[in-house]
Amino acid sequence: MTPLQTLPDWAATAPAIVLALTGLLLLLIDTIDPDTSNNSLLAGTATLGSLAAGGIAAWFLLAGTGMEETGGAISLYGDALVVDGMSLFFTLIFTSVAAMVSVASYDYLSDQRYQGEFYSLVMFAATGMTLMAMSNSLATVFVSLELASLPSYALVAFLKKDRGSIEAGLKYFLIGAVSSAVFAFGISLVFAVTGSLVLPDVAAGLSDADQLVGVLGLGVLMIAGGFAFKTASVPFHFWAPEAYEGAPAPVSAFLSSASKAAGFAVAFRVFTVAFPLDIVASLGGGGVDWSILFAILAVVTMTLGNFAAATQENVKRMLAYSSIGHAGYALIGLAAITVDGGVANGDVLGASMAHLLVYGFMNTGAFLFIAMVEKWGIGRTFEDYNGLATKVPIAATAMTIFMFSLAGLPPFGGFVSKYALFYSAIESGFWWLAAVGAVNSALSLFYYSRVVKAMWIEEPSKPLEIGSQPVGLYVAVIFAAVGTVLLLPGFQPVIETAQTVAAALF
Amino acid sequence: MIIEALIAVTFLAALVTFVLPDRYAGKAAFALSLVPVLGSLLMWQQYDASGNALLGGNIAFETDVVWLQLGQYDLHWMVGVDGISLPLVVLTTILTTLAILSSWTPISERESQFYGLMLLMEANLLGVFTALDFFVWFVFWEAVLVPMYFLIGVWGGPRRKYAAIKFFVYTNIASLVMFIGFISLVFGLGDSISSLRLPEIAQALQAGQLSGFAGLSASALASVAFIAMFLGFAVKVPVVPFHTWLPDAHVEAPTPASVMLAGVLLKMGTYALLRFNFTMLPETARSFALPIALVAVASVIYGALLALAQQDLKRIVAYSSVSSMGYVILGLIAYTTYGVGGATFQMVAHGLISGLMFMAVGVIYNTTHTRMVTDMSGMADKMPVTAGIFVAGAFGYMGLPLMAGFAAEFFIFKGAFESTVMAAMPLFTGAAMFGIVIVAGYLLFAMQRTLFGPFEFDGDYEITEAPFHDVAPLAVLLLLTIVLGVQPDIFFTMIQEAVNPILELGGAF
Amino acid sequence: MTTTLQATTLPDTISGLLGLEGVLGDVVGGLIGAFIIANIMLITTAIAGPWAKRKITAAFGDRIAVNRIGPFGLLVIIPDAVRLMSKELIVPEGVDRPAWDLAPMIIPFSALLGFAVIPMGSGIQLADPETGLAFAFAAASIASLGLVMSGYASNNKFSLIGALRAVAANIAYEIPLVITAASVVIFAGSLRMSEIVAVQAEPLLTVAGVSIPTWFAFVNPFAFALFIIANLAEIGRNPFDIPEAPTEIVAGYQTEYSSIYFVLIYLGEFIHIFLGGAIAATLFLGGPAGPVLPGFIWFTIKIWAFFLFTQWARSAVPRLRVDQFLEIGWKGMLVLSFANLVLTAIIVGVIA
Amino acid sequence: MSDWIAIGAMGVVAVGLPLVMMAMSAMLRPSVPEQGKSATYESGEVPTGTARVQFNIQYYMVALLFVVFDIETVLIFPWTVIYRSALEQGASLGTILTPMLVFIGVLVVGLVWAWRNGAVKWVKSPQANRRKTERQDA
Amino acid sequence: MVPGQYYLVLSAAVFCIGLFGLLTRRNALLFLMSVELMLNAANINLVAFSYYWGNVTGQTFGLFTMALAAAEVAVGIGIILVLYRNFDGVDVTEATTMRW
Repeated sequence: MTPLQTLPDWAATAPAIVLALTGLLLLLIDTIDPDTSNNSLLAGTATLGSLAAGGIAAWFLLAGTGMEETGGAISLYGDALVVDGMSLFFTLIFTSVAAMVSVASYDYLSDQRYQGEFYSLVMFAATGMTLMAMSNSLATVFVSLELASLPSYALVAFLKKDRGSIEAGLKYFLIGAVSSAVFAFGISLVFAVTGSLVLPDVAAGLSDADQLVGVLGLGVLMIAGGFAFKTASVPFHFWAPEAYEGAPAPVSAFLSSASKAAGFAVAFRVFTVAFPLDIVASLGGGGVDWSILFAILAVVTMTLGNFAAATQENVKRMLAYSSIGHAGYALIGLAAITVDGGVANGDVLGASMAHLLVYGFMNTGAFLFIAMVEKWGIGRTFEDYNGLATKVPIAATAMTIFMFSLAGLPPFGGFVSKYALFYSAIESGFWWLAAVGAVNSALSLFYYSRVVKAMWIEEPSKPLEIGSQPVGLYVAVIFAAVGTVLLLPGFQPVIETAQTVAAALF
Repeated sequence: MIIEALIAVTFLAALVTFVLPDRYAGKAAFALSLVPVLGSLLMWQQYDASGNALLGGNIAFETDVVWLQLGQYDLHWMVGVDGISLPLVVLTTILTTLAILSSWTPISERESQFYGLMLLMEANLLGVFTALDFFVWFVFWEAVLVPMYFLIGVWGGPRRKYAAIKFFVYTNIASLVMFIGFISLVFGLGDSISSLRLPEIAQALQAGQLSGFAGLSASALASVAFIAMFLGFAVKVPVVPFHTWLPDAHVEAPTPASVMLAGVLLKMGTYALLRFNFTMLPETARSFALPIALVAVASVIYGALLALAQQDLKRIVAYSSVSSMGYVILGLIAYTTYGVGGATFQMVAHGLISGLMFMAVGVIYNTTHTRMVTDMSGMADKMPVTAGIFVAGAFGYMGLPLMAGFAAEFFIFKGAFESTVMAAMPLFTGAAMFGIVIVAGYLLFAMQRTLFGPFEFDGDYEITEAPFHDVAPLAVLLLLTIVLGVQPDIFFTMIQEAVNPILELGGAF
Repeated sequence: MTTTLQATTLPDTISGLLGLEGVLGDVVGGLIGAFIIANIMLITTAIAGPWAKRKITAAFGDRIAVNRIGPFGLLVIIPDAVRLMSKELIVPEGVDRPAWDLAPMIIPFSALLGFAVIPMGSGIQLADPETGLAFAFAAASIASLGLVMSGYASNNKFSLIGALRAVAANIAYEIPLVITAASVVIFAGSLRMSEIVAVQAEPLLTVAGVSIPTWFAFVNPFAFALFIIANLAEIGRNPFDIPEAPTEIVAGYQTEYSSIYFVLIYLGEFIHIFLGGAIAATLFLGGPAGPVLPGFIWFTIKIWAFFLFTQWARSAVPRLRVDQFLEIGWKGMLVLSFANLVLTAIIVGVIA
Repeated sequence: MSDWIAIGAMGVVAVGLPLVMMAMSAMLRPSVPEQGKSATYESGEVPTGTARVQFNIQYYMVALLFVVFDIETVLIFPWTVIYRSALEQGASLGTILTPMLVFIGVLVVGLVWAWRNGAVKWVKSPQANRRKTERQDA
Repeated sequence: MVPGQYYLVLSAAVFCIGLFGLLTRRNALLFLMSVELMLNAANINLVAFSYYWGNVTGQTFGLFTMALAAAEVAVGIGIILVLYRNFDGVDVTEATTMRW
């Protein structure tokens, strides 16, 4: 690991820096000539920037930056940020999603104004997510969470002539604002009890929190609420269908994949580092056993998401609900942590992370396909998708791959990641969680296959007019599809990395 | 590495075909599918294994690398063939090629997609028959469903949506049940295994490593797992009473898909029964001999009776498949060399013959656009070659000596009579033999009504002899049937070699 | 480090005189001190508003203004006060009542509150919190709220436009103002008003035996200029008096006010001018420091100098157009103030 | 603590004085209600419609810009306060100055972007433009 | 007992007022104000306990919270503006083109 050790410590945040600089660069490009927008230049810059950031993250990950073999996590700025395997792993998710979204937006935005702003907002949101994954203090958690959220609000409401987009943006913003207020209040309560915001110090301060265990519990609950919002889990999930349905589809893709993953990244770190289960559960007054909370949330979230998805007629909305369901699966990672879990804790957390990576590909791809459909102006319901495969077989194949992978059918990445997740849950002794998850997966096949059925089997109810063949969207969708497929044979390095880096948290 | 190469080449061929323009797709797919045929023949030629792959035998073309290390059980990429799987691999490649050839006429829309899916299915089928790790096997097992779902759903008949969904839902639920059964077995084995490789699991089970799980004793667990897996596979086979998806799927499916469905997909079920239930849990299998034999005989008789009642040629052939699969089950439960070996041989034989029958029905349908027995008669006048092959195939089905069907059924009956799993076996065998009579009944009935007699046809289509590329696959299949009938040892020797270790388990002799 | 230099605050002195201690002493001392300071400002304003303004404007126009009552007409203040207070209060139709009534209170409130932290010399400083400077700016900014309330509540289109302009002006120049002040804080290293003043007491250089103190106006004249300009805009005087702009929009936000309400708004604006002068004096002119005379006198001289400056500007400089006004704020002042801040930081860093 | 008590006292006085003046005025002033008086003054014209009209979007833009920039000053102030003493205590110029330069640099990029995109450009209404051209034509 | 409890009660009260406001008001701007109240409740806690624990962590974070609250308002106002243009009002319950 020679080259890395010669770099200064702050260089470990290079992915975030690159993303932020890309965002600024986009603003500058837009500044030079605000009246015209060179779409390919903007999209290209954004894509290259996120790819560069992703490349750096991958390089660091391979080189073992911040992992045990090179001397452990790199802590920066008074422990406010920490670069370790987990943060790099999540950075990889964010950047790959951001790259796909950037490429896809090239076509989606071709007749929109304010393109430079769009891309730079995406980049800034990605920066915020990257920082979220690195946050080691409740302060940076909150700040980076807002940095990720604020551009997202604007992105959702980006189509300012479209009532759906505005409504989505409004609802997303309102609930986001409330939840961030709740989150901040939770942080303040935790600070009141422990006197620190840095996660390990919070854990250290918990020991004498017996007196105020009620306040602490409330604080933890509120912090969990903040994460529930970011990850679109029950009880702060109800913005998700609106926001995802109304938002421009690339933004939906971005939010439902990257933003969700970011929420999980920070939730994983906060709950495992700041509120270690063995300490908080043994506090007086019954303690604060958050794993039970998350177990309940996980079950409710996945069940609710799946059942609601099954009743939808609008494909985008169905995907929105399904994304709630997937939040439930990923929550297993926190729910299945036990006091004396040892290795199993890291395994299940890692499996959850790996699932999020796979999810990043398949879900982004699915939403980008919808972006393509929106671009064609075909319609939004299942009926409108009828017979699409006759016109655009390749895109339809990609969508089929996404749908089956999301449902967890075998030949795709989603299957193996769900398997890893449920298996790890069983290994931790939470077989009932795995069982609920498996049943939900089976149920989800129903509504996912409706899309497939509509595209391939149904006759078009009206003549389909496919205008253009958007190159950027095609590239992004096919990239996502290939990624989804290749993650089946290539799952070993992913899960291995994820579980290694997750184990470092305990 | 030849197996990986085979699967990869087939996948690639599927991809290439998928993006080709419709005009070239059929011919390209046919040409491309010859590569796996040659590959599988090469494997057959270089085959050097002995014994059963699961029971410590020497595995041919074996690859075993760690794929996924996850918790206690590693997942391996383990493939290889033994005497049971190689014939099925060869069957798959040959039948796919012929099915592709036979689709040139009936498939006229979205051709590149159709042929792409056919090749994709072939690749997955090869995976199913060669995988020796449960996980890999399961991946391929499920993956087969997807192309089949589309083949039925897109290119099928009027009720294709219903049929496709029914097929998909039935088989998927079955897979889930089977999966649960198998996984509970794995958990029952606890620490005695470190991976999901089938040989390892089978050998651990033979070594009596099974312990209780989830409040069940070891034997109870074995029974539960056996039942779950049996139910799961039984849907795929299918046996009565889980057969209801089959006629729907067959009737609605386009001819080539029917060929693949009857010829290969059904064999997945029996193959899995042999590999999992009867190899891994022989004791349990024996203890369930009575119900299994009952089910087998019920399938034989009931399937045949249903076939007798049909007016639709395709439905007749479809129900006859249920009947034929009953023989396979009977042979498996017999637990004798000839029984199990004959069952395996029947898988191949039935694959060829049912493929032949479906193709023949398809050729007739291509010309007449109807499959109803009542709609036509005297077709032999107009289509002598097709009719001839049809008749020959039907006789093969009925068990005419010197044809593969005869050999297979002969082996099964011989094995079943010899069986010692229970006293009443000869009785069941006798009952099953009665099925042959019914088969002869409905096939002769159907042929007599459609092929012979004065020519009559209600449609406004001109009836002429089918084109060469339609008849050629029929001829090839007929030829293969005869070859296997005359010289069953081509496969039967290696099958026996692979089967015998199973029979030695638990002191069958 | 400078606690020794810090004079005791006015309430402490008063409570000391009264012999009160603890919270009671703080409260009583604070109230009395506040009353004294408020009255000082009222008197100052009373002189400035009805009298000085007229005289100065007249002088610029070569006219004679009030000269009938008292010396130089100085006693005109009293009849003016009575006249204004006893006028009928006309409430126009459709006003938004609570807001309309509250606005005249908020404007003087904001300005008076700002004086709570200003060191006026001779121990006249009501409070000296650590965050004094920030507080002064914060208190001064409350006035915008009053302006927008008055403008919006009046149900008059001119008022509304005036209020919007007032807010736009305030916010456009608030940032340059604060950023420029920040560059002073870099020198002073504290937000405490007394410390800022104390730092300026140190000698900068000695010319012919006269020691020139480190008033930041000398140290950083660029910042001083920026600050004064921004300050002019903040308090809405020429050339930045677009919120009132009598020739365009009658009298802006105060169009509909009469009687005592008008007095209060007018009063508030004048106190605001003096507050601006006081902040400028504290930050850049050494606060109450000066040779020979006592601090309070120097302080009074400085804020009056600023007042005179505004009156000069009123007569001498034409009013900007609203678009020019905002462009100067956002494109000129803001950039310059950031440049000033960065340069100051670099220079201080390099020197230190 | 006493500082804030004093400031509170100032607040009380600053509210009290206007109230006292209002009370005095209320005792002195007459009230002669008359319809003409209560009309709002619009340079002698009869007022039409409400005054709560939609106004130039530019005011919002400027306000939004302000919210962002003003808050940045909150973050700049702590830095200015400690800047000098930190330098005196031996912190290197790079660690104490660079972050703020980056911060201000980001702000400036934002400002320049807003500038170029017309956030601070006073948009003339179409009516005003028309009048201007008419005047030129005449 | 912990003197900080008074602050906790105060901040909880402010928080609840904010919560009440946002549950009962349908005007988007009032909603924003309510959220501001909730954030300020957090600030009360942070500053009070920063004093109690004798470190400046809480105060510093309070500054950040304020900055973020302002940024949130900036974005929120922008969204409310376009809401007004598209739905002719700032009633948050008006916008219902999508069903819940």
